[in-house]
Parts: sequence; structure tokens; C-alpha cells
Amino acid sequence: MDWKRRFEYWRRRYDLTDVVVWAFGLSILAVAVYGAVRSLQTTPYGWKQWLQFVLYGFSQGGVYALIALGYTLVYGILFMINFAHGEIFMFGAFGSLFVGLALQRIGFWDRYPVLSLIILFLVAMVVSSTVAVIVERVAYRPLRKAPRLVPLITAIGASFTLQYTARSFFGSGPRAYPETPILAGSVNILGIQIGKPYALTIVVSLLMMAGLYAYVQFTKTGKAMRAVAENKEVAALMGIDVDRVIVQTFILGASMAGVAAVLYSVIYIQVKFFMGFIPGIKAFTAAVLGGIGNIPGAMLGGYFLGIFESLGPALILEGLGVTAPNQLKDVIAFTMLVMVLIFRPTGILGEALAEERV
Amino acid sequence: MAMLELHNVHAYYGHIHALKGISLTVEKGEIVTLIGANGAGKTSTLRVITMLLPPTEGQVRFEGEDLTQYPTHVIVRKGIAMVPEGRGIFARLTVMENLEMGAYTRTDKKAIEEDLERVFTLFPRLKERRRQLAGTLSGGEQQMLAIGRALMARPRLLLMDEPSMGLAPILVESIFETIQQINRQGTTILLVEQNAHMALQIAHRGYVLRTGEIVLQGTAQELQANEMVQKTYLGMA
Amino acid sequence: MAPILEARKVTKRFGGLVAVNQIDFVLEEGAIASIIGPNGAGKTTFFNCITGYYVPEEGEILFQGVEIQGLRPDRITSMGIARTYQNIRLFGKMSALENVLVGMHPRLHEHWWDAVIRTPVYYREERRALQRAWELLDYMGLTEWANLPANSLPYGAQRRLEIARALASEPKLLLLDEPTAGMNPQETADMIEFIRQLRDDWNLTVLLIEHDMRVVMTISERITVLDFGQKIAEGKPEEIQRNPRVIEAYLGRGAAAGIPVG
Amino acid sequence: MSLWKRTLKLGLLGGLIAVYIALTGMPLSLSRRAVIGEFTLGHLTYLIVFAAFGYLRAAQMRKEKQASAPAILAHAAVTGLLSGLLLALLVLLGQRVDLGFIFISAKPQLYRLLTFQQANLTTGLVYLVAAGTVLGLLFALPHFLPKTFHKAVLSAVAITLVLGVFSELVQRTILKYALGSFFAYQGLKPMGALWLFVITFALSWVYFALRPYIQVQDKRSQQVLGNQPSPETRLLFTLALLAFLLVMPIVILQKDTYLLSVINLVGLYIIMGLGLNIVVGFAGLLDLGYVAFFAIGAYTVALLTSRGELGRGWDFWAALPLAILFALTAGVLLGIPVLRMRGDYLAIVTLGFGEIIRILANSDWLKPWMGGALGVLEIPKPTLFGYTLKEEYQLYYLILAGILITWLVAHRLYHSRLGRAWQAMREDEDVAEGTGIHLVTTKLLAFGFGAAFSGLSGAIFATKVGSVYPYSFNLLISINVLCLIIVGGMGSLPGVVVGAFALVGLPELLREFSEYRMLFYGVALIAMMLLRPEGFIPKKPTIYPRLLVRGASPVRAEGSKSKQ
Repeated sequence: MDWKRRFEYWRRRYDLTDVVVWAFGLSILAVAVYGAVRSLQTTPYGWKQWLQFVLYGFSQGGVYALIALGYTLVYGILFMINFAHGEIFMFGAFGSLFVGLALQRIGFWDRYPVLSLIILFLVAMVVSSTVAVIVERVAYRPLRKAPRLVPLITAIGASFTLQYTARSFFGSGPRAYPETPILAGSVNILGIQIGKPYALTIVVSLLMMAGLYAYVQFTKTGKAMRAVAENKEVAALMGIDVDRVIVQTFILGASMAGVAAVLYSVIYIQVKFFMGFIPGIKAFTAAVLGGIGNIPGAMLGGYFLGIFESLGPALILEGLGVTAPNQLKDVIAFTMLVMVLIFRPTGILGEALAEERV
Repeated sequence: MAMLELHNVHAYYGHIHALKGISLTVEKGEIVTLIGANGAGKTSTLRVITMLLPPTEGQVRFEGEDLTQYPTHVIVRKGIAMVPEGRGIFARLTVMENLEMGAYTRTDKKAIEEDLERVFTLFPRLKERRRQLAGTLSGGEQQMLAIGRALMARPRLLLMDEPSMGLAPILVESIFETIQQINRQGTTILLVEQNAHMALQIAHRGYVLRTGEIVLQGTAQELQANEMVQKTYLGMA
Repeated sequence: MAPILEARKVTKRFGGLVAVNQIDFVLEEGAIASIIGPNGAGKTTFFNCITGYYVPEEGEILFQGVEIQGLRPDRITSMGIARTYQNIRLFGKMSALENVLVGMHPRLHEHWWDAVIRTPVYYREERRALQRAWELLDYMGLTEWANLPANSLPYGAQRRLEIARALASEPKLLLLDEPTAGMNPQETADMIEFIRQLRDDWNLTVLLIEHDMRVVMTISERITVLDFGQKIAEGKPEEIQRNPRVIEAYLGRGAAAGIPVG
Repeated sequence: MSLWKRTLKLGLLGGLIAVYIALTGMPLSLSRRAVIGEFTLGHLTYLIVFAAFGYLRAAQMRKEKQASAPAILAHAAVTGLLSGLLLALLVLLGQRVDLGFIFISAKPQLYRLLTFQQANLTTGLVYLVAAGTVLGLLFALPHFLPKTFHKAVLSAVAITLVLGVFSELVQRTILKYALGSFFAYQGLKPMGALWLFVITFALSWVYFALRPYIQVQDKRSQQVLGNQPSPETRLLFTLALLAFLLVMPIVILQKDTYLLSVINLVGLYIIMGLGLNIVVGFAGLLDLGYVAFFAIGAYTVALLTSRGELGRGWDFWAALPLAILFALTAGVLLGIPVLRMRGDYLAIVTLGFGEIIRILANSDWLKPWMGGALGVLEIPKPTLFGYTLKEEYQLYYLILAGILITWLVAHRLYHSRLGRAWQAMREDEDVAEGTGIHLVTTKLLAFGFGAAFSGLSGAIFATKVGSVYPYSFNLLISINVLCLIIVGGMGSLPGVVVGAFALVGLPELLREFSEYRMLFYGVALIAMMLLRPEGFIPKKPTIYPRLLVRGASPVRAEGSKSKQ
């Protein structure tokens, strides 16, 4: 009669909602697999096209990952979602835009294209950091000890303020970003043609992330950041100026966003006041996907999301006969997020929080 | 002049009046202990000294200098270190990184090396485990790390908040021995303890706190002989 | 007497760390027993396995002969196990009375539709709940704080409120995680007396985690010693005090000699 | 000197803010709304900064009690002067450099406005700096008045200005009979403003002077029992309020379509707010995708009742229950997979769900059934006893009924076993589970009720507007609703109403303002959280009466002490 006892035990342990969750997850998985198989059979794409999707996704994912780092760094240290981070990204883009236009006016742009590009990166980093520092000082620092929802609301407020400040300052229409002649055309990676801006994005994002990781892991400031993230009071007792470390964290995250802003602008060659919103949400998704607060997680999440978004519509939806599958790109992204969180509730690399519950 | 001097200190947690006019002194080279029940204000007193809980009234003087004007992280530079309640080690940093954080304010590389050696001599276990994440240490080892980390700041005054909490009785003895050893090496110690028995054995002087006030003070011998202390804090009927 | 709680070879791992290692444990109905051991020995983890917060990788836990390992905490509480927490965890912004009312949750038979249309069931159950909650607060000496937020209560009152909340679920087995932490010897002695009283008044079985050797030796009928996740000894207080392994690993010679047995 | 250093700092901060305001273009685009005579809302936007910083500096110095009265006045004046100076510098800079390259509002009209349309630039700049100095000085003065006068002056200034700005509100309602003569076609007449100031000053003074006598309360009993009126007073109050709500649209608002449409919109947000308040305020679950259920309610009604080709031509009353049911089902279905997640994870997943619904509604794939970006049109108005509720004031009653029902349900749920379980879960999820609360069921109920309320709101929205578009259901609505319950006071039902009026009603009334609405909104959210994070009307604790105990209580343990 052992099986009966087992059955009784399982019945007590799991209830209907567990079954529904699993059924839900499995059915979506089944549909996705079916769609993928059908797509591979029916669509005319060869392996080159598929690889191209992956490379473009990798590039898009690099931008997401850079922005996601800002969310994750701030979350790691303050346990708050810096909702205004997308706008910090946007201000970086505007900063580099105006400097770029000025450089173009004085002819510097055409004479020293590489140097100009480097200047743009630096300017965007500085502008983004400045905005981030102001936001931290005005909207977050006074609320260090407030309940968790409070800084979230100020973050949303800061996001609106920044977005509509940009709108009132710089106008509601899109502004053209200076064209970069050296980034025209495409390069050949593994026999696959990919636009130069995309290639640049892949390279720069990888470099920045490696740099950031090393910084946080090995420098004194980086270690102080990790210490502050764990326990602010004890960190202060070590002689660490907690407020300063927090500001440094914001600057670090904002610099990443600044770099992402230039890469993004170079690809889309225009800058708008609400351009931070969608990448912001996506990067946030990526950060959660990887396990928020976890630096490698944010990178992984960013690339994962970028590739999935680029590959998903063609791979899954086309096979299912969905019209205009590219419109549903975000649906795929968010569905994947739900799926990942169902099976790994704290993200891909997130710590199993449950272990420290009680 | 006393090394540390608190005069008529008042402090609040929100609306709770945690300290109601605490005055105490710690002389150079002493071990002074604060005893009392939970909520008596022992931890609050330490938090006031490090300005984690800025007093609303009164003075805190260290080597003649008023501390109330500084934020916490500057106080450490003045020569005060604290072993916080519940150890407060950085679980996701390695043992070595924890010790480095202890020396955060210092730039004298050679002296830091020396102090590291000193800590490792005091606690050989830490040397064996220096590459390990601090969170994986056992309770006793974590306490050693917390003390070692505080020593890395080369403090003249060491504040210790319940170093025996949660340790096996067998370890408690050795921790108290270590505290005495540190004191003999020249560090002044202000010790908060629940375990009044042990604390009074190693301390020179002590203060008894109750609901935010000092109700009794004296040398360790005097306190041990006091009837009220025996009954309430030493559990002798 | 029949065992009310039985653990067989319970193991709980976190990553590489074995927090609870192959623990066998039997608790007789009506007993007061303790688990002791240094911090990080796995005591609280073992509590969490019993109350359903952790799912042990191996082994079984039986409560009144029924397997409960891996069940959700709410389920286990409904079956008759209640607990307190090491660092007091009350519903801080809710009043003391509301904390107790929440504790009664599994024993109230009122559904949401009763509340929306205010059926007789609603009035009956709410009245019953309030009455019992007030009685419980009286019993624990918390009457004067009934309508104040739990986090504004003094420390000792918070400890008692936590016990009141646990009692509200009408448990058969009460788990207390360091009930005397932070109390002076006088308060501790009161608490010991109170726990005994509690057992007799409510026909409970009580299992404690304690650090204070005086408490443990005075109150326990049986003691289990854990170290590094393993059970290193078990027995009556006198036996534990004389057990060479316990003395070597935990008590130390000095402490073992100095503890009175009550 | 540290006193002057702080004055310098504050003055420059004020100047920066004034420059910021100027560069956003607000002074220019709001200069069409007169407030008092020639004085427009545009002027108000930056002149108020000078006044505020003068006032602030004086307040600081009064509090620290370090300086004499003339010194305080001097500091306040200098603060205003510095702020004015900085703004003047912007004008000067703008004359030399083309700032329009970056800032679109930095154009000659702006500079002319800032220099009070003076032909001579220097004169204009002097006027500007003088305005800063005088305002800084002027608003330091109330600090030297007795407290009641001080408060009365400020509130009179505020009320006068607000009424000037919202002159429309006065002229469209019953107030026009009382105050009409003070007003010009737009804004106040200068003499009218003066009279209004005097009247409001007198009234406020009486109010502030009498207040201490009205609110005599034993501090201790207030702490324990709150301000609990007797049941009779409460019933009376409720009846009076109901009567007021019933006659308001006809008597007070004179069936004005514009004002009523604003109020109806606020009403829809109140219903949504009451629903989300259950989810966030009671149960502590952060839901950022709440608009999804609103959309489901709206689309259900739209698709079932529309007379267009997508619709089925049902009656509104038949579609309404289905709309609520669908929203509820969606809430529960979404809830099952996501409710195992905690805090911020839940936030992003719900946000994603909201986006999914909107994108699907917008997609070409579902266009044959949902209308895609073109939406669903020709949604009929509901009929009741043969009357068609087509006017705004008629729809008002439909919405009012919705609010009353949802209010009652929310209130009753809060004071029940389920309501307590929600609160416990909000305070500490793990311990709640440990006290026997089934987390998933409890969360699902919160989600379900929230979704149902939202669905109801969406259903009414569809019939009120007559058409639905995917664009109407973007993330901003979710965030709006979340913010309004937090601004009102988490978990507080009256707070929802106040929050909805403040965050939806006010901006709607300032139509020229629409361009700056979100900016204002963002600043208001930050300011609110910094100054009053518990919201306008914080949730009051529930006080449980002591019941008469039948039978004896159990033996009191000797060890338990009753007092500490």
C-alpha cells in the first residue's frame, strides 16, 4: 500500500495552483517548440540568416546589458528600482548629440572621426552621470530609511520629471544624430555581414562590461561597494563614506548608460525625449531575468533578451502562422520573462532568496 | 583626561527615549563593561559613540575632541573601531576582503601588513580560510573575523557589542581570553555583554544600565559583590 | 506516550553546505524538550524544516504519525504546529489584537463572501474571534497594549505577543526559538515558569531552541545537542552535562561544572 | 560668514530653479492664462520662486533664532535678489549666444517676457532683479505676524491665486452667482482680487483662530482611540455626503459637460484606485500592469455592444457582468503563475503583462477580432428604464453607483478575516504563511478583486467614451493609478478619492498646462514623497472594542507579568 501513502502525501503537498502553473509553463513551452520546428521546416531562412538574427540580437542585447547594469548596481546597493535610469540614458544621448553637432559645425567631426566618437562617449558618460548624481541627491538620498514603496514612487516621479524636462528643453520631435561616415557599411564576422555600428556595439559593450566587472571585483572602491551593498551601517563602521560610495555606484551605472546611449544613437541616428523608456523597461527586464542585483546576471540577461527578441518572432511566431510577427517581439520578451521566473523565481543567476527566508 | 567621556547623553529611536542622560568615562588601557537587560541602552550607547545614533543632547568626547560633529565614517579615522552586534561580517566578501575593509581608512601599506600578521597570529583559523567567503565560516570563526577586522583599523579604542552571543560556551571562554590579550597589547576596550558573569571577570570597571539610565557603577569586584547585580544579572538567588 | 513529532534521517543542504545532517529526533507528547548548539549548528534550520519553510532533501518528518516534510507552512500550522521566531517577527504596523486575530486565521470559518454581504456567519465568527483574542491578550498580560501597533510594544511584551499569536492557532506542538534571548536572569526565570504553566494550561508539547544553559538545564526534560548540522548527543539534562563529547565540542569544562540542574 | 553663505546658496538654488522654469518654456506658453489682470500664469511660474525662496530663508533664520528682524529681512531680500540676478544672467547670455540650438524655448519672446516687455533691455533687467528682491522681502514679512495672521495671509494668497487660475471653475458652477463680479472674462479683476484676498483672509483668520477651540481632544485618548465619531454622527455624515453627491452635478455644477466629464474621469480612476488599493495597499503586492484589466473590461463591453462590424450589439447591462467576469478571470489566471514571485519581480512581470495585453490589442494578428490600432467604434450608451444615459451628468450617476459599490466591498473586506490576512501578508509574507495563511489563495483573491474593479471601470469607460483604442491602455495609466493611491495614502479609501482628484482632476482642469502636465506630475510625486510620504489621508488603525467576556478566562500564568 506504499503507493497509496505516497499519493496521499503528494496530494497534500501540491495543490491546484501548482498544477496550473506547470501546465501553463509546459503548454507555452510546447507551443514555442512546435512553432520553432514548423519555422525551421517552412521558412526560407538558411543558417546564415539565423546567425545574422543572433548577431543583431547580440548587439541589441549589448545595449540592454549596459543599461541593465545600472539597474542592477543601484538595486544591489539600495534595493530600489531606479526607474529613472532610462531617462539617464536619454540625457546621455542628448548630451552627446549637442556636442556632436557642435563638433560638426567646427569641422572637427570630419577631420578626427575616431577622436570625435571617443569624445561623444565621454560626454555622454559625464552628462548621464551628472543627471544620475542630481537625481540621487534630490530624490533618493533623503529617503534612505523610508519604506520600500516610497523611493519607488520618487523614482517614477524622477523619471517623468526628466523625460518631460527633456521634452520642454529640447522639443517633442526627434532630432537627427550626426552621421558617422566611418561607421557606414558593414563588416564580415564568420562570413556574415553585419552593420558596423552593430559590430561596434558588440565590441564596446563587451569591453565596458569586462572593465566594470574587474573594477567592482578588484579595486578598493569596488570592494567598498560590495560591502555597502551588504550592510551600510557596518560599512560606515569600517570608515567607508557610504553616501559617497552610493554616489560612485550611481556614476558607474550612469556611465554604462551613457555609453549605451551613444551606441544606441549611432544605430538609430535619432534622439527623442522618450527614447529612454522602452530600452529602460527592456533593460530592467534583462536585469530581473538575470537576477536583479547580480552583475554577471545583468549582462547575461541583457544578451539573452536581445538574442531572444531578435530570433523569437521569426523562429517561433512565423511557424505558427502569425501575421506581422515583429509587432509581437515584446510579447515574446515578456512571456519569456514569465517562463524563466516560473521555473527560476529569482532569475537565472539570482541567489535562491528562499534560503534566507526565516 | 579620560580617553572617552560621555556626558549627559540623550538619544531617541523614533519616539522611544533610548538613552536618558548617560554619563560614563573610559580611561586609557582599561576594559570597561556595560551590563544590563535588552533594551537597557547598552547597544544604543555604543551606537551613540560611533554616531550611528546621533545624540539629541549631551557630549561625547574622545581624547578631548567632541565626536558629535562627525559622521560615522570619520569617527573610525579618529581611532575608534567597533565589533557590531551580531558580528556584521560581509558574508559575500572573502575573509581577506573583510580584513581589507577593516583597514579601509589606512594607506600605510607596511603597517597594514604587520597588523594582518598580528590578526593571523591571534586567529590562525582565519589565515587558513582567508580565500573563503566569510558567509561560509562557522559562528565562532565569524566572531574571530569580526574582531580581527576591527583590529585592522588599528584602533586605540575598541567597542565590542556582545561578542559571546550565540557562541558555544566552550568558545566563549577563548573569546574572552582573546579580548584580554588584545587589551594587554595596548587597546582600550568598551565591552557590552549579556553574559555579565564573564564580562565582570575580565573587566576593570563596569556600568549597569537599566531603561536608558546608569543605575550603578564601580570596579568589577564591587559590582560582582553587589547584591542587586548578583540577583538580577548574575542569576544568583 | 506516543511521539507527537518524529524526524527520520532529515538532511538539508544549501549549495555545498550541509546545514542539517541525517538527524533523527523523537518528541513525546506533553514533553518540554530543547535543542542546543552553537550558532550555525543547524538548530533554526531544523525548526524551519519542521514548520515547512525548508524542504529537506532527505528524510521524513512525522507529526502525529503523518508525514509533513515539504508541506507548506500554512498547512503545517493548520495541522497544529505553531512557532515563534528568533528575531521577533510580528506584523509591526498591525495592532497587538490584530496580530492575535491573524494567528486565529486557520481556526476561523468565515469566507470572503460572508464579509462582503455580512452574513450571520460573519458576525458570529468575528465576535468569537474578538472574544478569544481579548482573552488571550488578558492571559498573556498584554491587555493594555491591545490596540497599539505591535512594533511600539516594549521588548518583553513583543516576545509575549509572539507567543500569544502562536497560541491563537490552537497548536498541539509549540516551537519556541530562543524565547529568553535578551532577557536578564530575573526575566528568564519568569519565562521558564511561564513556559511550564503554558504547557499545563494548554496541554501543549513544547520544543525550544536555547543558548542559555541555565534555561535549558532547568526546563528541559530532554535535550538534543547539534553541532555542524549533526546530532552529537541526546538525553536528560544530567546526561548531557556529563557527556564527554558535548563537553569537548560545546560546553567546555568550566561551564559544564558551573551550571545548576533544576 | 556662514549666514551669508547659506543665503548665497539658497539664492542661487532659487535662481537655478527659476532658470530651469524659464528654459522649459512655461512662462511663455502659460502667459495666455490671466490670473489677475495683466498678471498671467506665466509670470506666476517664476515669480513664485522668488517669493518662495525669500519666505524659506526667513523661515530658516527665524527657526534658528540667530538674527534680528532687519537682518532676516535683508537676507530674504538678498535671496530673492540673487535668484532674480541669475535669471537676468540667462537673459543676458541669451542675447549673446544662440541658446535655441539646444533649448527650443530660448527665443526672443521669452526674454521679452522675462524683462516685462521693456523696450530697453537694461531697464527690463533691473525690473526683473527688483521683482526678485521685493518679492523675497515681501514674503519674509508674514513671519513677523502672529501665527494665526501668518497662516491666514498665506492661505488667502494661495486661495486667491488658485481661484484666479481656475477662474473657469468658478464661472461654470454655482459659484458664479456669488463671486462672478470679481472675475473678468478670464482671471480675476485687480479689484476683485483685492476683495477676494480680504474676504479669504478674514475667513481663514477666523478659521485658524477658532481651530484650537474646536479640536479639544485628550491627547492620550486620541492616540488609543483615534478621532472616532459616534455611530449616529457617522450615519448623519454619510447621509449628508450622499445627498451632496446626488445633487452636485445638477445644482452646483449646473450640468456643465466639461466639468462633469472631468469629474467622471476622476470617478473612473477612483474605481480603479479602489481596486488597486486592495492589491497594493491592503495586500502589499506591487502591480504595475493594472491597466490590463481595465483594458479587458473595456474591450469586452466594446466588442459585445458595438454597433459596428466587430460588435455583437448586446445591451450594456448584459455585457457588464461579462466584462467584470473576464477581467476577474484574467486577474486570477495571471495571478497563478506570477504570485509566487516576490516584490520587484512581481512588479516587472505585471508590467510585462500589461504591455502584452496592449500589444496584442494593437497587433495586426488579432486585428480581425479586436480592430488593431483602429480600435472598436460605435459603442452605444447604456439605457436605464427607457432613458439613455448619454449626457455626462447622467453617466455621473452610473459612475457614482460603481464607486459606492466598490467602496463598500473594499471596506467590508478590509475588516474581515481576509482583510487581516492581506495586511499580515503585506507586513511579513513568510510569517503570514507560518500563521496558517494560504498565500496563493489570499493573493489571488486580492488580484481577483482588484481586477474585477478595474474591469468595471473599463466597462464604464468604454460606454462613456464610445470607442476604445489600444493607445488608451498604456503603462502610464497603471502608474497613474499606483501614484494616486500612494499620494492619497496607502490602504486608505478616502485617500483614493483625494489622490484621484489631485493627480487626475487638477491637471485635467489646466488645459494649457497639458504640455507640462507630466512634468508637474513628476515633480509633485517627488515633493509629496519627500514632504508627506504617508499620503494626504493616511490609513487610520482599526480600534477593536473590548467585548464583554462571558465565562471565565483561563488561569493567568503567574510567570507572566502584566506590566514592565
